[in-house]
Amino acid sequence: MKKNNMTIYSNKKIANSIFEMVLEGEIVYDIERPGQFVHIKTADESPFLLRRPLSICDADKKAGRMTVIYRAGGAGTRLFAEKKAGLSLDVLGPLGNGFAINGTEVGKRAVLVGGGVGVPPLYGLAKALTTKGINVVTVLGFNDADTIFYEEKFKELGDVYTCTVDGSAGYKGMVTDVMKREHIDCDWLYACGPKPMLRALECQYPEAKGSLSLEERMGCGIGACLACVCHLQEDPSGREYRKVCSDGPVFPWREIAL
Amino acid sequence: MKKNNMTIYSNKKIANSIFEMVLEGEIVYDIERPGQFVHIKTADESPFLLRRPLSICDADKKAGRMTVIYRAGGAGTRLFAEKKAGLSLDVLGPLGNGFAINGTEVGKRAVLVGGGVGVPPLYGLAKALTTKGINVVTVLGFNDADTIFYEEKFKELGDVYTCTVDGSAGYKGMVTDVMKREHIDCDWLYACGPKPMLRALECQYPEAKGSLSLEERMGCGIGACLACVCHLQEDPSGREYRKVCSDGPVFPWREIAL
Amino acid sequence: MNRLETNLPGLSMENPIMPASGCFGFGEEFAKLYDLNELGAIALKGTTQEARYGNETPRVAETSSGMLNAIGLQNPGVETVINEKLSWLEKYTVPLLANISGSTMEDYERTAAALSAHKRVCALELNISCPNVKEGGITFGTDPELAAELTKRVKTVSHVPVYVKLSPNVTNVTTLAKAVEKAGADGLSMINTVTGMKIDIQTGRPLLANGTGGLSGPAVKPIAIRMIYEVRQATDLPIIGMGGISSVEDVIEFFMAGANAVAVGTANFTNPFICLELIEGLEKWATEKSLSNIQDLHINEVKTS
Amino acid sequence: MNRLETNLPGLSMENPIMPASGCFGFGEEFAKLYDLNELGAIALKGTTQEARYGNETPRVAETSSGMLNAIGLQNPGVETVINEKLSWLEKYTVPLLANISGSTMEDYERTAAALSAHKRVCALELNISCPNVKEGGITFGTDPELAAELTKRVKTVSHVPVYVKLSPNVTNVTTLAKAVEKAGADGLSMINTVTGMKIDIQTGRPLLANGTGGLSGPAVKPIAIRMIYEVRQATDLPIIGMGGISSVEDVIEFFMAGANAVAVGTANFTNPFICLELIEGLEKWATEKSLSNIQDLHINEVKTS
Ligand SMILES: Cc1cc2nc3c(=O)[nH]c(=O)nc-3n(C[C@H](O)[C@H](O)[C@H](O)COP(=O)(O)OP(=O)(O)OC[C@H]3O[C@@H](n4cnc5c(N)ncnc54)[C@H](O)[C@@H]3O)c2cc1C
Ligand SMILES: Cc1cc2nc3c(=O)[nH]c(=O)nc-3n(C[C@H](O)[C@H](O)[C@H](O)COP(=O)(O)OP(=O)(O)OC[C@H]3O[C@@H](n4cnc5c(N)ncnc54)[C@H](O)[C@@H]3O)c2cc1C
Ligand SMILES: Cc1cc2nc3c(=O)[nH]c(=O)nc-3n(C[C@H](O)[C@H](O)[C@H](O)COP(=O)(O)O)c2cc1C
Ligand SMILES: Cc1cc2nc3c(=O)[nH]c(=O)nc-3n(C[C@H](O)[C@H](O)[C@H](O)COP(=O)(O)O)c2cc1C
Ligand code: FES
Ligand code: FES
Repeated sequence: MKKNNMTIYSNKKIANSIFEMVLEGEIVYDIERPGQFVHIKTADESPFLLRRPLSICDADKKAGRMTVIYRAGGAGTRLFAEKKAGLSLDVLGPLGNGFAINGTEVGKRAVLVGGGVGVPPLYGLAKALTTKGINVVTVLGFNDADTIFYEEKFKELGDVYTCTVDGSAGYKGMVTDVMKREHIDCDWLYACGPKPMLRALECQYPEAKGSLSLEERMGCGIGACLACVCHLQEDPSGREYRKVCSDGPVFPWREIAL
Repeated sequence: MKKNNMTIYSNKKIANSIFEMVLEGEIVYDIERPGQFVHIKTADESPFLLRRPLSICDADKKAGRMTVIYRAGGAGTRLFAEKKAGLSLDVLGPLGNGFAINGTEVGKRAVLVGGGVGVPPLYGLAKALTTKGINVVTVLGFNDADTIFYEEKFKELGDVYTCTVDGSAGYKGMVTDVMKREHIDCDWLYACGPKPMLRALECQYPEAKGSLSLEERMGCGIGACLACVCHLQEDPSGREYRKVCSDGPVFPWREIAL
Repeated sequence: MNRLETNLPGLSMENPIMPASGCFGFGEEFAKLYDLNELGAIALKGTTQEARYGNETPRVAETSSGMLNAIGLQNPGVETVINEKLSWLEKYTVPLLANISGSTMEDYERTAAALSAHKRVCALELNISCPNVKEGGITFGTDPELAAELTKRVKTVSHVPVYVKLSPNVTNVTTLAKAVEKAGADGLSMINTVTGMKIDIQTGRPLLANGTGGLSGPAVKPIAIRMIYEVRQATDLPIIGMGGISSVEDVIEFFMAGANAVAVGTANFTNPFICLELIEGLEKWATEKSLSNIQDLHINEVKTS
Repeated sequence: MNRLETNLPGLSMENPIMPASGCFGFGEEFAKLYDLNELGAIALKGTTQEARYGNETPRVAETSSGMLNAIGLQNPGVETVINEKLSWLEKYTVPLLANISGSTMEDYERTAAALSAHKRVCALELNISCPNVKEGGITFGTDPELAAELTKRVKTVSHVPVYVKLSPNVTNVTTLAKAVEKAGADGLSMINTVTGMKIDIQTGRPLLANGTGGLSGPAVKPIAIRMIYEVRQATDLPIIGMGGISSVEDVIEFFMAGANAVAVGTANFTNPFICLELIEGLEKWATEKSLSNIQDLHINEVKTS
């Protein structure tokens, strides 16, 4: 883990409020797995003290570049959206453990389910899985047609089912609806998105192998402040717990109380 | 008085920590006199709430441009120094009353005395006076050779005496020392600089006509908050007072308790 | 339909947004910038019985997302306020909230009686919390019994409703709020500034001539929201909320915390047009949300956390 | 010559800079980033008798130049702290300040006795001010008599010097400081967080699961400076100052206000290397100023304003 001034190689809008930013710098060489994240400072002299956690979407170690995709929703990410190529950002990372894919077997199928800005880390995962020879099917859920991104990119790696809440593109409804309707069952299931989506998936596929990636508001991002803890299903008392930033953000299914 | 997004036409370093910035915008057309000032917001999303007051150094109504000269000393002015041409700044102005020169008579001599970043408003004043046919002599005081600016520009308008505190350029010493040594006496005296300088001048030239420009920490800059008040020499009780931002920043000699 | 119309004791307002006391003088300077009648109300500069010069300068200092001020209640005294400031304000119809301060209870009573008798004054705001006055002032704001007695006495002489402006520099703001409610206050204003200090590291001395000053601006907003929320659980008195407001989102947050109107202070210095912009923005937001009146934001109010 | 060397009761420090309690865990995470022995000391995460999970999430919220936290004193309990955290810390020589909390006086006593007996613990920091614990905690910090009694009882059982960490959420911090001084405190830590709240305007409910939280960061610095300055006029007890420190200038300001050492909390989240950078920057500044020791900053201290 490093703290690095990374140079913005590109930063462009790819959907409504959604931006793709490519960053160059040493942190790229430390990335171990898809699903890890970086913690980015918003600006130099800024009233926003906390860094913003963003998943690493893709990494190209040869070029020394990595991609993050973010929704410019709040004050800090809106500052990111204004930054031009050539400027630099103060980045802490890579953080967290990422998706473990060593259990998966060649020839088997992995289903990747992403909701909104939960989609980005699945792209790196999809690449890692296909490289290993695993069949990848992706289910992408968005609010509406305007916020869809990376659909084509995932299509290069396998079948893609896209749905929107308002039906303005793809299937209408939730990812779990589509998966039921299309009888998508999964040996391995990987997911990232809002908690209700993860909860519905865990309920619908109670036997799934694989893992999910969680979001939580963070302070330090490195495991020291206990801002980001979550309960274990096995221990509702809270005596045992996990930290999303350092134990996660990726956890096995049925470990975390969602 | 307007609140305007002014475009930065140029912004360059002209001495150690000293920058000259040329701004374009409607505010220029409202400028009435040299010695008025503008109140500039440091940045959009910034922990610095207060605007920075800077004197108008020069105004070119034909081109729609005005010049300010500032020392990038604190957090806010350092942000100004980083701004590139083409960007815009949120400017409130013109504010304050400026130098009145209607009393001066053609053929008479006016001595302008500036200390450090008190020099800028005197440049516009020198131009106005020479345009009117008044003889201008300028006495400029700086800390050292590295912080001297606009010496040449003033020379185009009349005689210039430059001094530095450490003697690294021009006369060594204070402006009042030089003036004594060179027997500069003045029908009209105009000054802007640190309070001790103004006090010394007032003491040395107890009969001078003309005016001085004051600095004070400001809140609103428009006369509403009473942050910037000063006492009158005639009324030490404070029942009467003046506001530097709206009654000043320029006052007649011997009006304000320095 | 006027979605922003807000009626509080003494204050029939077109909208719930007013400049905060001390940040707007008596309106003369801002009248050159816009029509004062656009405002919901105006909280006037704190007024005392006698004229006061206040503290020496520097009187303001900048801090992270905030500022310190130690003006020290400079004002021309109640007589001049009535003869010059209020008569000048007669050409406007915007409701006026007269902010009063004093060193003794008698001071407050006399100033309150005089100001509240003026036809343009719709309500009084008792500043019992100004931290920049050495005698009197601060004690009233931190001692529930003194605050209650002062409120009672001012209520007796006042011709208009009385809002008490609470200090955040207390262990328990709810105790104060309940004490002045019981004493007959018609409403609360909160919060005043938080006592703070900045030291000039070049000199090793406090930057403000007065030593300490009052902290205001976005830095204190979480404190204001917490205190308003706490007090809202304990009383139904109308609350004029303030402390760091600079955006429409802030205004909404104050309403959700329990405020019935808001005052904007420091933000007027950053942007002299802020009050107008907030009124416009709030109107737009209420329209988008199909809120028939801004006070409906209180319907969902959570009465216990 | 070590210009930064600082000796306070129990704490023989190479420099006066330490991470603040709760912002650095027990050092394990930061040990991956730098050598903990570079620090002046470490204030450990608040520890209670029994393990605690703390509050539900969200536990942090961002505010202008500040943040709110409501961790709720999550910690593994004193036994585990001793067996796992402190034994892990045995490989370091940096002085440790063990921060303790509790719901009852007995809790504090037992935790204090156990922790202070550990050879790595050089001093205790009594957190009587954590605003995020429902029972006990907050009362101790706002009532001078309770604070004094607690201090006395902990002093009786403790094997090491005791620093009392004061709450800013009080009307008069000096009264508290004097009360614990009289009760035998060896030093003071100040300030803890200021109680605040943020409301999520999408839901109309507090953003933190706990409702309120503690405000920290540069936003509160003027409050910290003011309180340290006030307390410094009233006592000669050593003060560990904290609240919004994020630059060398801030450290100097705290010293000038009256602090003898400083703790850095929130800034570790913005920049995990901040403590090291401050130590380096302070050393450089002291050298430039030819200050033979950083404590000399107190020589010019103004004892009354
Ligand atoms: C491990 C992890 C990976 C993430 N990956 C991505 C990603 O790849 N793309 C993406 O668009 N978003 C991602 N998020 C969510 C992203 O961190 C937030 O949307 C972002 O921090 C919001 O910042 P803001 O300035 O827009 O909002 P503000 O409202 O200004 O944020 C205020 C504070 O709240 C925090 N916050 C607000 N919303 C969230 C949230 N949903 N999760 C965590 N913290 C939040 C911010 O970090 C900040 O501290 C991820 C979150 C986590 C925890
Ligand atoms: C009427 C007037 C005209 C001025 N004209 C010029 C000019 O032409 N060129 C120039 O370089 N400077 C000028 N100054 C001084 C200039 O305003 C300050 O140097 C500047 O505000 C400092 O800001 P900062 O961000 O560097 O410092 P910071 O320390 O970050 O400032 C913090 C706060 O203190 C205020 N402040 C600090 N120093 C001063 C000061 N000396 N006077 C007033 N406020 C101060 C700032 O405005 C801000 O509110 C003028 C001041 C006044 C009142
Ligand atoms: C420069 C200044 C002067 C003030 N004068 C007064 C005053 O005279 N009477 C009063 O009750 N409050 C006074 N206040 C407090 C404000 O009315 C308000 O309560 C406080 O600033 C918080 O709001 P804000 O953060 O929006 O500024 C003053 C505040 C400032 C900044
Ligand atoms: C996330 C977090 C957790 C904290 N936990 C504790 C704690 O356990 N015990 C304690 O005494 N103070 C705790 N504090 C308070 C800090 O030690 C410090 O007093 C306060 O944050 C002010 O300093 P800062 O502005 O540098 O953060 C905590 C602060 C934060 C931000
Ligand atoms: S964010 Fe600090 S422990 Fe996870
Ligand atoms: S700065 Fe507000 S009155 Fe002058």
